[in-house]
Parts: sequence; C-alpha cells; structure tokens
Amino acid sequence: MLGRQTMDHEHLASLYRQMLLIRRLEEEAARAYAMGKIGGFLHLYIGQEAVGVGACATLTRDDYVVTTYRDHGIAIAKGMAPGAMMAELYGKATGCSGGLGGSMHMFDKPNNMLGGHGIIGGHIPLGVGAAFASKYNKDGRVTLCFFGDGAVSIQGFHEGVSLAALWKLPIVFICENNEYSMGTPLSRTLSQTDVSLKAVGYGIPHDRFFATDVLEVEQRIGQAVERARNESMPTLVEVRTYRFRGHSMSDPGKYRTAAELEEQKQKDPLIQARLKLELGWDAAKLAALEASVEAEVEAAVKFAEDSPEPDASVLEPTTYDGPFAS
Amino acid sequence: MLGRQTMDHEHLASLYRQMLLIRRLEEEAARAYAMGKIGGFLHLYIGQEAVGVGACATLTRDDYVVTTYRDHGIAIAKGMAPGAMMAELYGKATGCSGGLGGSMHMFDKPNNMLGGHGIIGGHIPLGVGAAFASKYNKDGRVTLCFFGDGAVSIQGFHEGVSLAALWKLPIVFICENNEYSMGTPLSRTLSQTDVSLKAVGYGIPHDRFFATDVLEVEQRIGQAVERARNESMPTLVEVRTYRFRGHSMSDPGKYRTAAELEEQKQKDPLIQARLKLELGWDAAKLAALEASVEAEVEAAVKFAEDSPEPDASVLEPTTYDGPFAS
Amino acid sequence: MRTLRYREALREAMIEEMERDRTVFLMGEEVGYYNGAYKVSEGMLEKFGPERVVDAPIAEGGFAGLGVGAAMVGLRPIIEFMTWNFSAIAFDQILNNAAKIRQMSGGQYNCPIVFRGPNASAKQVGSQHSHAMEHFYAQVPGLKVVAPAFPADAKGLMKAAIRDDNPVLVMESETLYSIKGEVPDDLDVVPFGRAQIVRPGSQATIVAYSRMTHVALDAAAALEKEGISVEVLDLRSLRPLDEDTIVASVKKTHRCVVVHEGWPYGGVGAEISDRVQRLAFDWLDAPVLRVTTRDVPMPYNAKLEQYCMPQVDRVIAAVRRAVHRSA
Amino acid sequence: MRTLRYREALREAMIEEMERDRTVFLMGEEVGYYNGAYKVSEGMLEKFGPERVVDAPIAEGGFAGLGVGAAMVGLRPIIEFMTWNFSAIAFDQILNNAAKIRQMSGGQYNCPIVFRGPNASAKQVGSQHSHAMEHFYAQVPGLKVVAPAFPADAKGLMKAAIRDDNPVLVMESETLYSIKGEVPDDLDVVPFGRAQIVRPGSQATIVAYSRMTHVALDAAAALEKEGISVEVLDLRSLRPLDEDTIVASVKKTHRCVVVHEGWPYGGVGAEISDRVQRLAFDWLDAPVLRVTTRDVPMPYNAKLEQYCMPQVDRVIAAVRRAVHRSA
Ligand SMILES: Cc1ncc(C[n+]2csc(CCOP(=O)(O)OP(=O)(O)O)c2C)c(N)n1
Ligand SMILES: Cc1ncc(C[n+]2csc(CCOP(=O)(O)OP(=O)(O)O)c2C)c(N)n1
Ligand SMILES: [Mg+2]
Ligand SMILES: [Mg+2]
Repeated sequence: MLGRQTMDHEHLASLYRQMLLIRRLEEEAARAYAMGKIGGFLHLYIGQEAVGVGACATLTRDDYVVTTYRDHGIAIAKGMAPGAMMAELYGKATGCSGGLGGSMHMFDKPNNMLGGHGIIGGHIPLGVGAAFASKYNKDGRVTLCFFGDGAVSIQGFHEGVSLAALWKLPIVFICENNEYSMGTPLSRTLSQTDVSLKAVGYGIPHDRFFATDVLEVEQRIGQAVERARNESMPTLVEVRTYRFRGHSMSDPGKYRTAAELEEQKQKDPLIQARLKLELGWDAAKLAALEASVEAEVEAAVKFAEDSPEPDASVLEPTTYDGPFAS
Repeated sequence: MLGRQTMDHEHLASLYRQMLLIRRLEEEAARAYAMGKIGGFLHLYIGQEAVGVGACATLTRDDYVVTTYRDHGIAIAKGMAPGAMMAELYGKATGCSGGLGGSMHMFDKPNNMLGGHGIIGGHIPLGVGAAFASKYNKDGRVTLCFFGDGAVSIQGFHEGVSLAALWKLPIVFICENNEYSMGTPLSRTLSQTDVSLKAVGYGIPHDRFFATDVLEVEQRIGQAVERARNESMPTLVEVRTYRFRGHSMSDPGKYRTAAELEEQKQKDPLIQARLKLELGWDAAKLAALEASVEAEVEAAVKFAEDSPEPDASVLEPTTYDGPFAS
Repeated sequence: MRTLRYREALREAMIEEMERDRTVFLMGEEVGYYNGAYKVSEGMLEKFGPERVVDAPIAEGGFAGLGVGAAMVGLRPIIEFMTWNFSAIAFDQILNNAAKIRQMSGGQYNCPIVFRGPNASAKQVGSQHSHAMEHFYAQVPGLKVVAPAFPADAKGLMKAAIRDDNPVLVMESETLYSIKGEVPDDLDVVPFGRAQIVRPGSQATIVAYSRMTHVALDAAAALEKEGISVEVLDLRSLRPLDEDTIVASVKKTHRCVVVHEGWPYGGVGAEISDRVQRLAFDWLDAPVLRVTTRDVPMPYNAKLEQYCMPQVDRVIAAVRRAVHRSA
Repeated sequence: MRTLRYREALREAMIEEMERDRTVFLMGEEVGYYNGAYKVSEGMLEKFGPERVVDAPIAEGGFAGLGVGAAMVGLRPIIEFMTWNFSAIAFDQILNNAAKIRQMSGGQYNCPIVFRGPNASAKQVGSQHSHAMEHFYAQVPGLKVVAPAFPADAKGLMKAAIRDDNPVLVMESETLYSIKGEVPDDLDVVPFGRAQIVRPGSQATIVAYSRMTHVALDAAAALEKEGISVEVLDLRSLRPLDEDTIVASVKKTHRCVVVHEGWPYGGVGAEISDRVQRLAFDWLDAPVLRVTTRDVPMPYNAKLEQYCMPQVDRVIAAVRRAVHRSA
C-alpha cells in the first residue's frame, strides 16, 4: 500500500512536471509574443493543462491525438520536444512543422500527433479517420480527439461522432469545456448545457467531470481509452476546465469578472498537483524537478531564438509530394 | 357523441381525399415519366401520404412548410394546385416554379410552401430561418420542417436543430423515417436507430410513432405544433412510415424483399383511412369524392399537357431580382 | 465630409440601414456582447438589442442557412462570418440555397441577404485562415460580390448590399479595418458594377480591388518616378464586373496588369484577363499580366508569408515587363 | 485491346489497385450493397468485403474528413461523392484539410486520397444537381484535378490518382459512364499534366475536357466540312495543366476556343484563356473565345437546360468567329 502510494507520487510528479513544463513554455511564449517574436494567433492552454496531460498519460506513443488550435499543451503532452514547439511559434525551420504551421498547427509525426487545426470541428473527422485506420489495420491503437465546447454545434462534431458511433471506432472524443467559446459563455451557445448528453443521440457511452485533479483525468479518460482499445467503442467525455488567459493574445477577456477568474484560479490543477506533492513527496526532488523544467524551457527558447528561418524553397515540395506534374 | 363521430368522418374524408389526390397524381406522374414527358429525378411519396397530409392538416395557410426532393405530396397537402404541381413536373411555364425547378423544387409562395430541396439536410436551416422570422416578427406562425431518416447524420440537421433549440424557435422537425435512405436500411446508417432520441442532446421534446392512421399523425403533430405556437418550443418528431416505390424512378428496389413490401402495403394508410370511411361514412359520398379526385387528376394532367414551355427570356430575371449591375 | 475608419464606415452603414428598416438584423459569432471579433459591430448590441444583433454559436452552415430562410420570408439578414475562411462550412448554403432560391422557385422567393466579414490574408494567421474566398463565390450566378478598398466605398457598398433584393457578399479586410478615409456626410449607396479610376494614367492599367488597390497605388507612385504613367482601377464590385471601365482604360493604355490576393489559377484575375484579351484584343500591346498570391497554401513564417503575397515590387516588375515589351 | 465502358474502366482501375495494395479502400454512399448509385462500383463489395467497400451514411463532410485522417496515417482512401454536387458539404475538408495537411505540417503528413464521382450536368436534374465543381477545386494548390473523357484515360488516370501521394480529385461524368472505348490490355497509369491531341488540325485549337471533348470533336468534324481544320485538345488533367501542349497548338493554329461546362466567370476556362494570351500573345490572330454553360443556375426544363449547356453549334460559331476574324 505504501509502495503504491510512493508510486503514485512519482507518477503524479511526472504529470506535474509535464503540466508545469506546458505552463512555463506558454508563459514564455506569451512574453515572446509581446516582444513581436511570435505572430498570428496564439491561444494559450494555461489552466487546462490537466486535461491534455491526464488524457495523454493513458496513451502509448503509437496512439493518435488530434486537437484544435489550442494545441501546444497537448502536443507537449503527446511527446513533442519543447524546442520544436517553441521554434514553431517563432516560425523557424526547426519548428515541429518547419515554421509553416505556427501556433495553431503543431504536427509531430514521430509522436503520432496529428496536429492542431484551425477550423472549428474540421479536425474531428480526421481523428475519426485515424481511428478508422486503426480498426482497418487491427493495430490496437486508440485516437484521442480534443475539441472545445464551442465545437459541439457544428458539422464536424456531428458527422464525425455519427460515423465513429456507427462503425464503433476506437476513439475517445474529449470536449474540453472551458465554459467559453471566445467571449460567449456556454449558456448562450447550447440549449442543453450538459455536453455529454449528446452521446445519447449517438448511442455511445459518455462521461463528465471536472479536471481539477490530473490523476482523476487520467483515470476517467483511461476508462474510455480501455473501452476504445478493448471493445472498439467510442466514448464522449466532457471534461470541465477553465482557461486563465484570454481566448487568444488579443482578447482582454472582458466578458468575465475578475472574481470569477480568481475563483477559478483557486482550483488551478497545477497548484492542486503541487500541493499534493508538497505533502507527500520529497521537497528536494520537487525543487530539482522544477529547476529542470526551468532549464528545459530556457533551452527551448534559446533553441527557437538560435534556429534559422525556413527558405522559400520549402514551399513547393511541402505543397505536393513528388513532382507536381507527374 | 354521434355529432362528433360524424364530424370526424367528414374530417377524415377530407384527409383521405388529399391522400388519394396525392397518390393518384403521383401514379399519373410515374406514367408520364415512363412516357418521357417528365425528366430528371422523380421521387414518389406513395405510401407516405399520411405524414404530409396529417401534419399539414394542423396548419393554417400562413404557417410555413419546407421539405426535401420528395416533395409533391407535401406541396399538395400545403395547398398547391394539382395542375401547378403536374405542370412543374412537365417543365411547363405554368408549373409552380415556372418549369425551372422540376420535381425536386416545388415552391408555392401563396401557400407558404418554402420548397422542396435537393441537398440532404441543406433545407433544414432554411426552415429554422423561417421560424426565426416568425419569432422576430411575433407573427404566431409555425414552421414544419420535413426530412428523411437519411438526413439526421448530416450538418444541416445538426446545425439547424441546434440553433432552433438554443433560440426556442416555433418549429417542428419531422423526420419521415421510411426505413431506407436510397438502398441503405436505417440500421446501417445510424448507431442509435431511435431517431427521436437525438432530441435529448438538444434538450428539446420529442415524439415517435407510426403513420398508419392519418388522424393520429394529425393529433400527434398537432401537439408539437401547439407547443411551437404557444410556447415557441421546437419538437423533434420521428414519424415511422414506408415508401412503396423505389427511391426514385431509376431504383428497382432490390434491397428489400417482396414479402417486406407486401407486409407494408397491408398497412397502407390510404387503405386504412378508406376502410374507416367505408364503415362509418356514406358510400355515395365516398364514391363522389373519389370521382372528384379522378376528375381533378385528369384536369391536372391536361393542364400540364396543354401548358406552354418557358422561354429562355425567363432565365435572367429569375437569376437576379432587378437589373444585375445596379 | 468626415474622416472615418473602414470599420466605422461599415458599422455606420449597418446602423443606418437598421434604423431605416426594422427587417434588417445582424447575426454572427461574437457580434453582440463581444462587440465583434474585429469590433466592426461595436456598440450595435446596445443600440438594437439582442433580437437584432444576434450572437450565434459556431455553426456557419446553420446560421447562414437560417439567414437564407429568414430572407425568403421577408427579413433582411446580415450574416457575419468572423472571417470568410469559415464560410467554407457554409459553402453549400451559399452555392445551393442563397444563389439559387430565386431561380429554382421560378422567381417566387427572393433572398435579400448580406454575407460579410474579413477576407484574404491578415498577418501570419496561416494556412487555414488566409483564404481569398471571392474567387470561389464570384463564379456563381445569383450572387453579387463586392470588395471595397476605401471607407467611403465600404459604407456605400454595404448600404447597397443591405438594400439589394439579392444575396450580396461583402469582402472586407482585416488589414483595412483601421485605415481612414473621407466619407461624404450625405453618402447614400454606392452602386454595384462600377469600377473607379483611383489614379489616372496613360501607359498601363492596373486592375485591383480591396487591399491590393493600395498596393497598386503604391506601385503606380513608384513607377511614376521612373517615368511610367499608370492608371489604377479599383474594381469595388467583382460580380457584376465593370468590364466597360476596364476595357476603356486598357484601350487607352494598351497594357494591363491585374493584382489580387488569392491563388493564380482561375478566379477573378483570370476572368479579367479573359475579358480584356477578348474585348480589347486589338488594343493590347502586351499580354495581360497577373500578380497574385503564390500557388501554395499560406505559410505561417512572416517572411515566407510576405513572399507569397502580392507586393509592390512584384507589381512594379509586372508593369515594367508590360510596358517595355514593345520597346 | 479491349472495348470497355467508361464506368467499367473506372471500376477496373479501382479493382486492380485494391488488389495491388491492401491499404486502398472505397467509401461512399451506396457504393457497396447497392453496387453504386451509377453502378461504377458494381461487384466490388462482393470482391473485397464490407471492410474495404464501405457504405457511408449521408455525411459528406464526415466521411471526406475521415478519408483525410485515414490517409494521414497510411491508408489510401477512395472517397466517392454520389455526385460532386454533394462535395459542397465537404468543401471545408477538401480546401482546408486535404489540400493543406502536407504543407501546414511542414511536409510531415501526406494525404494520398482520391475523391471521385460524377460531375457537371446529367439530364434535367436541375439547379442543385448540375454543378461543374472542378472550377472551384482546380484553383487550390495542394490538390490535383483530372477529368477524363475516354475509357482508357478514365482507367489510367484513376490508377495514377490512387497511386499518387497527394489528394487527387477525379471528375467523372454521368453522361459518359456508358460510352465505350478501347483500353489497352496492359494499360498502367496515365500521367497527370499531359493533354492529348485527339484530333489534329491547323486553323484553330479547341481546348476541352470530359464530356465537352466529345462536343468539341463533333464541332471539329462539322467544321471540316466547311473547310475549317480544327485541332482538338483533350486536357485530361486540369491541375496540373499542360500549358506546353496548349501553347504549342495555339502557336500552330493561331486561334483558340475553350469549351467547358460550368459558368463563364473565372474557373478553368478563364485560366486557359489567361495562359494562352500570355504565353502565345504574338501568335494569336484572334482573341481566345470560350463556350461555357450560361451564367444562370441550371433550369429543369429540358429545352432550357440544353440552351444553357455548351452545344456543338455554339462551339462551331465560336470557331468561325475566331477563324473569320482576320478575314
Ligand atoms: C468554423 C470556425 N468558425 C469560427 C472560428 C473562429 N473561432 C476560433 S476559436 C473560436 C471559439 C472556440 O471556442 P471553443 O470551441 O469553446 O474552444 P476554446 O477556444 O474555448 O478552447 C472561434 C469562434 C473558427 N476557427 N472556425
Ligand atoms: C448531401 C447529399 N448527399 C447525397 C445526396 C443523394 N441522395 C439523394 S436522396 C438520398 C437518400 C436520402 O434518404 P432519406 O433521407 O432517408 O430520404 P428518403 O429518400 O427516404 O425520403 C441520397 C443519398 C443528396 N441529395 N444530398
Ligand atoms: Mg471553450
Ligand atoms: Mg428514408
């Protein structure tokens, strides 16, 4: 029993480390953005790290993940190198997508990260396609498909989930319900605010819980992953979370009160995890862990800064594979 | 009580008359099609008449209706003149859509028939728009939006119903579940074969029943219409029905057995209604009614045959209202 | 005469028309409480209330189609796409319903609807957010498509769009929202189908619209310094297209360069090229040349993005090629 | 050499490639148990089973996107649209995912997918079912678009499409499915980007593709009787476009008429016109002319439909206009 508890703390520490790494990388990204080193849109995951980290902890490297433009955290959780992420934000050739994708399009083939995507709902059928391939190939892989609460009224969600349910594909649909789509609260976008109930219409299992505790996320998503892997049965999971920053860098977030934000920050899953570690884990280890995260973040930023930009010669060969007129 | 029963028979007779009129018009249309007088697609409503007739019986002329390409029956039930319908099939200038629309596009503005539409699901948001306008104008109108069982997996259904549910629009969504989308049985297109359960995900009321008795259709749809009219609350109604002909004229219908078809024909709502009238209504009246239908059908065909074709000069002014470069 | 920003001009047009006509309403994502993703509709919710300034969930196909249905029965919707990129989800609604309802109903039902929003590139928003969607829509009979470059036209064309009894697509530009321009106090509608000569010249015609009009003007100014006199046409309206003004200008200058965002294959630019070579064949001293976005998806990297987009120097080079050809 | 129908040629291509490569599968509405709405996939379910010949519910955006996802992870989907009209629902998937996945992932993920189905007009299927969708898709970098006119090309281009590592859109034609043609026994792939001279001639070039190639050939035969020698080019591939062959032909004949279904604004025809006037400027004796579907939604009435579609007599008239110009 004590062994198990120790185990849990080691494990929690590793999850905490990932959450912290994501948090710190994004804080640095926000700083770089303010200095004009990063352009375009930048949607931060700060506050939601427990979702991506807890969910991806249930996967092997072979399993697939696909998500929206709010993708840095999930990319890191799926194994992306921090330097590749940061360099992508800087638009560098060493970025995960060669500097061509940017913040919204973090792809990482070796880690089976099928990318971040910019069109709401549009990536959901892609995830379903990966799951279709797994069933076709009987390769035992599972796909996690993340999307926001704003995505559930659109085509991609409905058509994607319909097909996955009909063909019983090994996929878990994870709605990261952070209560807002841009400036609009859920209550003004959905008549039925319990998103997980949509599963009833598709005849698939569903789950719904708060992502305050990363271990609970891992455990609950884990059940759905097992269902996908063993029974090839999709699940719709609504994970309730909150983003501490604006929708993107240009959003002052006037649609919510300071009090609401403060209240949510009290439940910050990163702090929750740290508190548990403070109580049950070695303080020196914790300090070392955090120092190592700082070093990693610093190295990632330096890597991004020092990397070269891509050349126009990459454009043609990345548009088509092989000669165009072949 | 006896008065009431008499009343019911008069009323049933009027519904029976409409169903018969639709049946006979379409039988003539099929004949004309075989003779090459009608071209393109022709999707017959034969077997499903009780749905359109029962549903439209709950409406006033001001109320709106919109449906798919399987639209002749519903157009007639909403008040379209049989001649205008038949002439449209013949591609004549006197057709309801001037011969420009054809079988799939039966529009009738004076009767607030917002048309038949060719893209699965695409017309559902249009119906939602009409209902939006009714709420905007507080005009007390209700919209009936018909679609097939094949439509519930696609964008238009989901996005349309989502918006209507969110904004509580005065609309009734009527899924005419005839068990097949073209050659594919429902069980191979939907994981959850109870279509009405989709309502749960949108938080709106739902209903589900067989359309064997046109009076029951009228009564059940009537409840939903009242809910729309009085509470501005949408309802999803799944009406179970069956088409006796192929999907369109080119479909031999090999995907179902003769026995299945025969069994369904036993429940033909038209015959059910007639049987009731035979038992409780005046035989002479019935004969007169049927003769009048024959005369009306004959007149419609003659009208279509005798009408002129549209001229190319109609094309520009129907493409744009007013001068193009204004 | 007042000086207004492009976004203010658009807003004024909408406000004036909504005050004039109770059937006009605005619907789109974040148009209300958030005051618009790009602040075009700022203050409009407060003015008109949530019945007429309607925040929509993310369901472009749904609310575009809703607009079409509402237009069929007498309302005059203004549907905002947060950006035109997202209209790809509503493509079927625009192509199959908005553009066709009138004709396939034999002229019974009109569709007086406006679809609007920022179009084409912004800044480093990448592959899926930088589309010049006018090249798809301008092809479609039943639609009208406009793309103002200046605040006055933004206001006048928007007013014309709202009053038109047909579907009109207004292509705005995120990169133009903040530019200022003079707007006459009594400006009413700017009619469709009339290009404007924004700079007269004699040796070559540049045809442009939206933001590219400004690029064309910069190029013309630079070319003047090297002694090349360039006439710049701002199309304003893409469908209908003012071929008379284009052809008259080319008959005068004998050379034509078309500048637009969007890919080089087909689209508005090829259409202009086709018309000019057909209608001014004997007057052309050089082939019509086009300067467009390069034929690749838009990359995120800032330099590569600029490399892909039409720039002043590429326009200058094209004009020089056209002008020096016969020399 | 065997004689095959167009639909049989397409089917053979799919069958051969599915036999060669287990990662190839076919998905679409009614492709399996129903044997295809137009019988292109007849017998394929029986041959390959429901895992590889997959009947899809009506959800074009869903299954097109599913195909893209499956292609990203190593399968080679063939996605049938029952007709290309319905791809409007999947427009976003094709534009934003299929065409861009490779570039926006920095070249990491490929998308070896085929989208196919009948395109353009059939017979009196009306406004919403008669679109020539190639004019939208040929614009988009990242996609390849082909449109065979003959059974041999249908087979060879389909095989090339399936083996290509990029998204390829195959535009078939309901009105061609039953035509017969010779197909070499050992036919392998027909490479993209190569137009074919299907009738040599000297006084004018007609550029066409898909069903319009047959209309062009009829027109050329009629014109020969009045002493006008016409060269007919069948493009086969629209993106990439074989501009070399087009330009070489026009440099020889000095006149060019482009014939295609679809509206006259922009699109493939305008693109060809643009390239010809640019690349063969000094060789042209007359402007490039185009014969297209008229600029209205397709009406149902049979005569009006024929009136709108490009016909042999309109092609003949255009060629005459081009040829007699200099006279
Ligand atoms: C189809 C489409 N419409 C609109 C947008 C613009 N947009 C980007 S993010 C966003 C809000 C999404 O909210 P949600 O799904 O809850 O995700 P979150 O940002 O909260 O993670 C909107 C409207 C888009 N990207 N795609
Ligand atoms: C978006 C779209 N995809 C495909 C089609 C072709 N199609 C026409 S009818 C039909 C079957 C529809 O079945 P259902 O909705 O059950 O209606 P029913 O024909 O049974 O009345 C299909 C696939 C279409 N019209 N629109
Ligand atoms: Mg959200
Ligand atoms: Mg059905």
